[in-house]
Amino acid sequence: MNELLRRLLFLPQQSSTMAESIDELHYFVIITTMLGALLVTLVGGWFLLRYREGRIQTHPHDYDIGAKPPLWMKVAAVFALFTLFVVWWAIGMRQYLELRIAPQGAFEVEVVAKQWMWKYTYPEGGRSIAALYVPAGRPVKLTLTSRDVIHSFYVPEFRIKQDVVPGRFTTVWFEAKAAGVYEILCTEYCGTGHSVMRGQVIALEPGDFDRWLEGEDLGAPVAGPRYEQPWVVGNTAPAQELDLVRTGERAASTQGCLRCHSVDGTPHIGPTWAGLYGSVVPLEGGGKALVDAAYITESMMDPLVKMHAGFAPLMPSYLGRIRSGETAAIIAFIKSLRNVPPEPVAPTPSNDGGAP
Amino acid sequence: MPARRLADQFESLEKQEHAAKFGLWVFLASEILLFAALFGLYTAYRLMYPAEFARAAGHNNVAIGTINTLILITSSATVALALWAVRGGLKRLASGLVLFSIGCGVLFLILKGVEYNQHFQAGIFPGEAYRNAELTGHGAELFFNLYYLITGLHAIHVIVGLVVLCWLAEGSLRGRFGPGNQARFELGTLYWHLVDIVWIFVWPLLYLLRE
Amino acid sequence: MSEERDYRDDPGGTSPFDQANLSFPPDYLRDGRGIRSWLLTTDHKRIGVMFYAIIVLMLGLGGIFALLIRTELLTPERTVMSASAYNRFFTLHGVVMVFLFMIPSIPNVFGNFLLPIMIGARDLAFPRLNLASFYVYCVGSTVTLAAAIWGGVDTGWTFYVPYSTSTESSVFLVAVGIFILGISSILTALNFIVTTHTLRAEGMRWLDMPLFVWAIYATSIIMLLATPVLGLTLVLVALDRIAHIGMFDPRLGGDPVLFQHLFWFYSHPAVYIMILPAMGVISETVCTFSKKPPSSYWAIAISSLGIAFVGFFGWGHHMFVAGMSEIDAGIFGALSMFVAIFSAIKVFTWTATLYRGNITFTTPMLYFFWFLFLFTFGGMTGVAVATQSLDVHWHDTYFVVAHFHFIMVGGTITAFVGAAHYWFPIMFGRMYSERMGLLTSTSVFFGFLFTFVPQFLLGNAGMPRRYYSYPPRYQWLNVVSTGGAYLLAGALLLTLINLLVALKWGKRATPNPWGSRSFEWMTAAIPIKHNFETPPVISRGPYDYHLSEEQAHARTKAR
Amino acid sequence: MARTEAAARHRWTHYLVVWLALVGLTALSLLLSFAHLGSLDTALSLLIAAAKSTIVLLFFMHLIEERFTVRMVPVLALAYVALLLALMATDVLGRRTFPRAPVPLDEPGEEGDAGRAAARGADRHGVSGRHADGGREREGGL
Repeated sequence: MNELLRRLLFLPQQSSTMAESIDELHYFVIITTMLGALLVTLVGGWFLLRYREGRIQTHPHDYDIGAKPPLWMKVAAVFALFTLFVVWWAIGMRQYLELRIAPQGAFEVEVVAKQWMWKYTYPEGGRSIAALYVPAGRPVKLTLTSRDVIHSFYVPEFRIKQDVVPGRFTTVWFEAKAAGVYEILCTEYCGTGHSVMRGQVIALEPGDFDRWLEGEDLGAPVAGPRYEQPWVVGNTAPAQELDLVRTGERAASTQGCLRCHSVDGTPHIGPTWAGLYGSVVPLEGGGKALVDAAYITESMMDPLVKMHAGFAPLMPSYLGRIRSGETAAIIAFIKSLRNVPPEPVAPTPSNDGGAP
Repeated sequence: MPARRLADQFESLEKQEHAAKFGLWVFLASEILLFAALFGLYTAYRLMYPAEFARAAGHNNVAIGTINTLILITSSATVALALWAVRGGLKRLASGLVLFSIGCGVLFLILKGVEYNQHFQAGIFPGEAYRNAELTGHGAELFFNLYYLITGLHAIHVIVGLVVLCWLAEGSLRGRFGPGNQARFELGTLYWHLVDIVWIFVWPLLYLLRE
Repeated sequence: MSEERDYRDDPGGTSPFDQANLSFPPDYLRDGRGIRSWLLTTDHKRIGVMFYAIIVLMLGLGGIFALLIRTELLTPERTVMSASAYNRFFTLHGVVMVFLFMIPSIPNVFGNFLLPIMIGARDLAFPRLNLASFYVYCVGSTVTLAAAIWGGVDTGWTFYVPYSTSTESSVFLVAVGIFILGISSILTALNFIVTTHTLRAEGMRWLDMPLFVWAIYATSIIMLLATPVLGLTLVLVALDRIAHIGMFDPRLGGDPVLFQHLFWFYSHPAVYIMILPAMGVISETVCTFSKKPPSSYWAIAISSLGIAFVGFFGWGHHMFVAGMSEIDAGIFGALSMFVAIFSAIKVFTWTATLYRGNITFTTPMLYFFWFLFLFTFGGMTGVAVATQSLDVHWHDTYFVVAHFHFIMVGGTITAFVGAAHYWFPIMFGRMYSERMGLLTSTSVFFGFLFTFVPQFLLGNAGMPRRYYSYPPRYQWLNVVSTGGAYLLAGALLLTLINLLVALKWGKRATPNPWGSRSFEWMTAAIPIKHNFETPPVISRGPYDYHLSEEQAHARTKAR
Repeated sequence: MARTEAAARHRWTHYLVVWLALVGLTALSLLLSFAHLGSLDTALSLLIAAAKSTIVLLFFMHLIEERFTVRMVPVLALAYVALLLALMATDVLGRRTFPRAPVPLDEPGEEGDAGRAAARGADRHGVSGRHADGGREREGGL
């Protein structure tokens, strides 16, 4: 029943411990709403037919100017509705408090949002961008703040959402029921890149998660639902051994590179990687540079030194933030794209699309 | 221009005058809500930064604030008396009282200017330009932002009120208002009283609630 | 002088036009010719018609922006425009539809035209203020739209700080424009309130007023008390942009959430500014075409006022996930429910009014029927989104978008178009084509359903609003929605054409074509300049269908 | 007309008395503010302000002689002001999950650890129990 209704209403998977009870209230509320609206419409429609002018001419006694429903009916209707609303409110408020107040002993992660990316800091000082690694089956509490404007942290499959306000620390918590990859969306309008300010919650089995925290490159597949996300290439388990290019692909997605760099030549916030390797690019402030491993490494660690002309200086430095080996893997990945034909990337000086 | 003329849509002058007065009251209600937004911000920020607000309020000149309060109360009283004089047919007294009230209003603005100047001297500017070294902290900055906004908006109302009072003075000097013909005069005085009422609340909030 | 009759002239009329036929003064459309007699008029009917023209223009403009947005959303990535262009268009859509169309729509057009006639007055209490309101509106809309050309605005119509204070677009101009529009709203509201209080015809008690008047009166209260708060808040945003006053700037210790409090203190009641007049239209329609008094006049009248008062209590339900305190969330959640109770009372009363009526099925009635469904469903989903835990999932997704479009489009536009048909005869003295009316009405309804039902599902599936690109799994619902939007736009365009055709070639209308008992129909087919030749004396209620038409006229003594 | 005539019958001393009352209340409020009564300060000074404005409304603006509908107008407006202030204050006072007053932002671009440390601090104090003070100055209250 739950599953049927969930699918009928297009609700996402119920992947957090709270999701199912919230959905139950959802079904209750929506079904009542639809029945109520339908009832009113059907009764109204029936009256429209029954008491239409043509029929009244043949049945003049049906027309009664003074006809009113009895008072008890009105009172009962209002009272019933009031009770219904109070019930909704009571359940909703209880669940809301549960959503807002994290249980003791939750695993804590700090989240910083900025235009247009999510950054996470873990208790031991580990960091990641875009991909939030959490242990499955354990409450996770996020403390969120923003560096610029208001964002909102939303994971549809967990039924949680919390605005991320600059100058404040808001919190949100969830407990993923199982390991998997769940989408993060920004739901508070925050500018040009609002709709690409996405990320993933990557819930790992507790053992895997501990290993990940210790800095071990799992390389292991992460099982979970697959969304067609063109910008995330490898978020589900590949069957074969991961090679360097695959690792780079995965690293590029978890580090958030693909948030700004496309791999198929589409113009975006940063230069596309398609056909980038080995090409000669114009630099901001004049000059040219050959894109090779050295240039890419430099751009990752100190992106503002040799800026590709025509792109905004938005890229953060990855110095100290990227795992050893990931740099090389990402370079290998970029290298593998050298033969993908880039569409003419005319770095538009206007402030549209990717390059504001 | 005759002051008492019946517009087409009204059936009697009395009704027309009642409509005008009621309309002005309704307008004043709208004005009160305009200030409400600023008072709302004041309340919220004061609850966030109680200590800094109290310290910053201490920097305001209580003497000037109090004198200004007395000035406005007095001008309110004289305007009310002017209406009384108009009703009683004492035209010269009425115009004298209105002129006195105008003087009060101008004095109020001058003192306000003096106070602004004192703040500027101390480096207290609105917004990012704030550069006072003693009263640091966001609470103090917000307090003075609100101070400038509230007193600024109030000063705009004082100026509009003064224009209205000038019109009343001119009218009563020319004998346009008289017993039974005081409806428009009364409208002008009502606006001036609003200015007074707002200040009655501004005064404790910005001057008295200090460290 | 012959063109612009001084309104203080003797109403019996000695103007050149009257001399031709002294017993029949010319109707308001013919009383004074030339563009100047329109632009300088103080006649509430002419001002209403001028508002009509400009507001329909705004609806068209907002509609074009809506179509652009929907077209862009056909594909998950770029379709026709860039992200920044998209952001500007959805902002313009919101700003134009809310501030330039929705808020002034029914009050300033139909309220202006009908309120004085309905209460038996010769004009509004302050006719010149009314004209001023029109011009202030024109200035405000010009300034607002100038911003669109001047770099556009990309904040969304909600202007949330700190984005609105940091983005590089002409937020300043729009804020100023909306402030000016607010002045127009306040002037109109003031006029309506005073008119209702002081200009009711002799013998008309409060409970003798048509329900539309109650609705407009209640709307005016909200406009009057809520608008200044928004005006000042936007001034603060504008000041921040030019003088860095930073009232809400977290860098200076400000709190952006307070902006949201002030913003929604206006913008939540503003929802009732938009829907209350629509409810008034519906109340009139349903009584006229059922030839019955409302099953409870008192319930509808009081619930209008109730909505106006309680409507102020619910603003916080826009902020459940904004970082507001849980206590406030509880309070606001509970208070929001009361508005729904009042709305529900209205819905029950309308439905019960149909019971044992004598129903003529015309275009306005069909619009009433659509309204009944759309408003009930939209309103109930409103209660749903005010339920705290559900709102956490729905907040800022397409569910919310669908919900408020059910109220705004399904409610207000439906009623606006319904009113345009219902009062067409009295406004222009012609009849529209009933067949075309029914056809367009049905298309409007289905266009609407196809546009917005998929958006409910999109919201459930988690698609956030204001998304330029979206995950491809949302695509097919977006395509359906876009198709519906085109259907809806086409249907509305056809409606407009139908009415324009009727304006020129329609059958001449009789004074009371619907057989209504409401007071606005007691005048000539097209009312004369001051509505009535002699002030009416009312000795009956507005829905006394037990009286024959002659008796009804006799007890109104209008003419 | 009866009402305005009634008003005209007031003697000028009537206004003098009202003025004296206002001045008296002003002086009282000023003196009380020097007494520093702590939390009572706010309540008392606002109460006095309310009394003063009521006096102005009733006697200078002659609300006392007006009809019921006119009297309701300022009452209604003030009720909504109270609503706005009350619910905004409830929000600020009731915020439980983060510091009541905003923390300063770091300069953009600079990944300062200060903010992060503050985040942790706020988190610890603000959320897990001792939230009421959040480590920021909020003793006293209004």
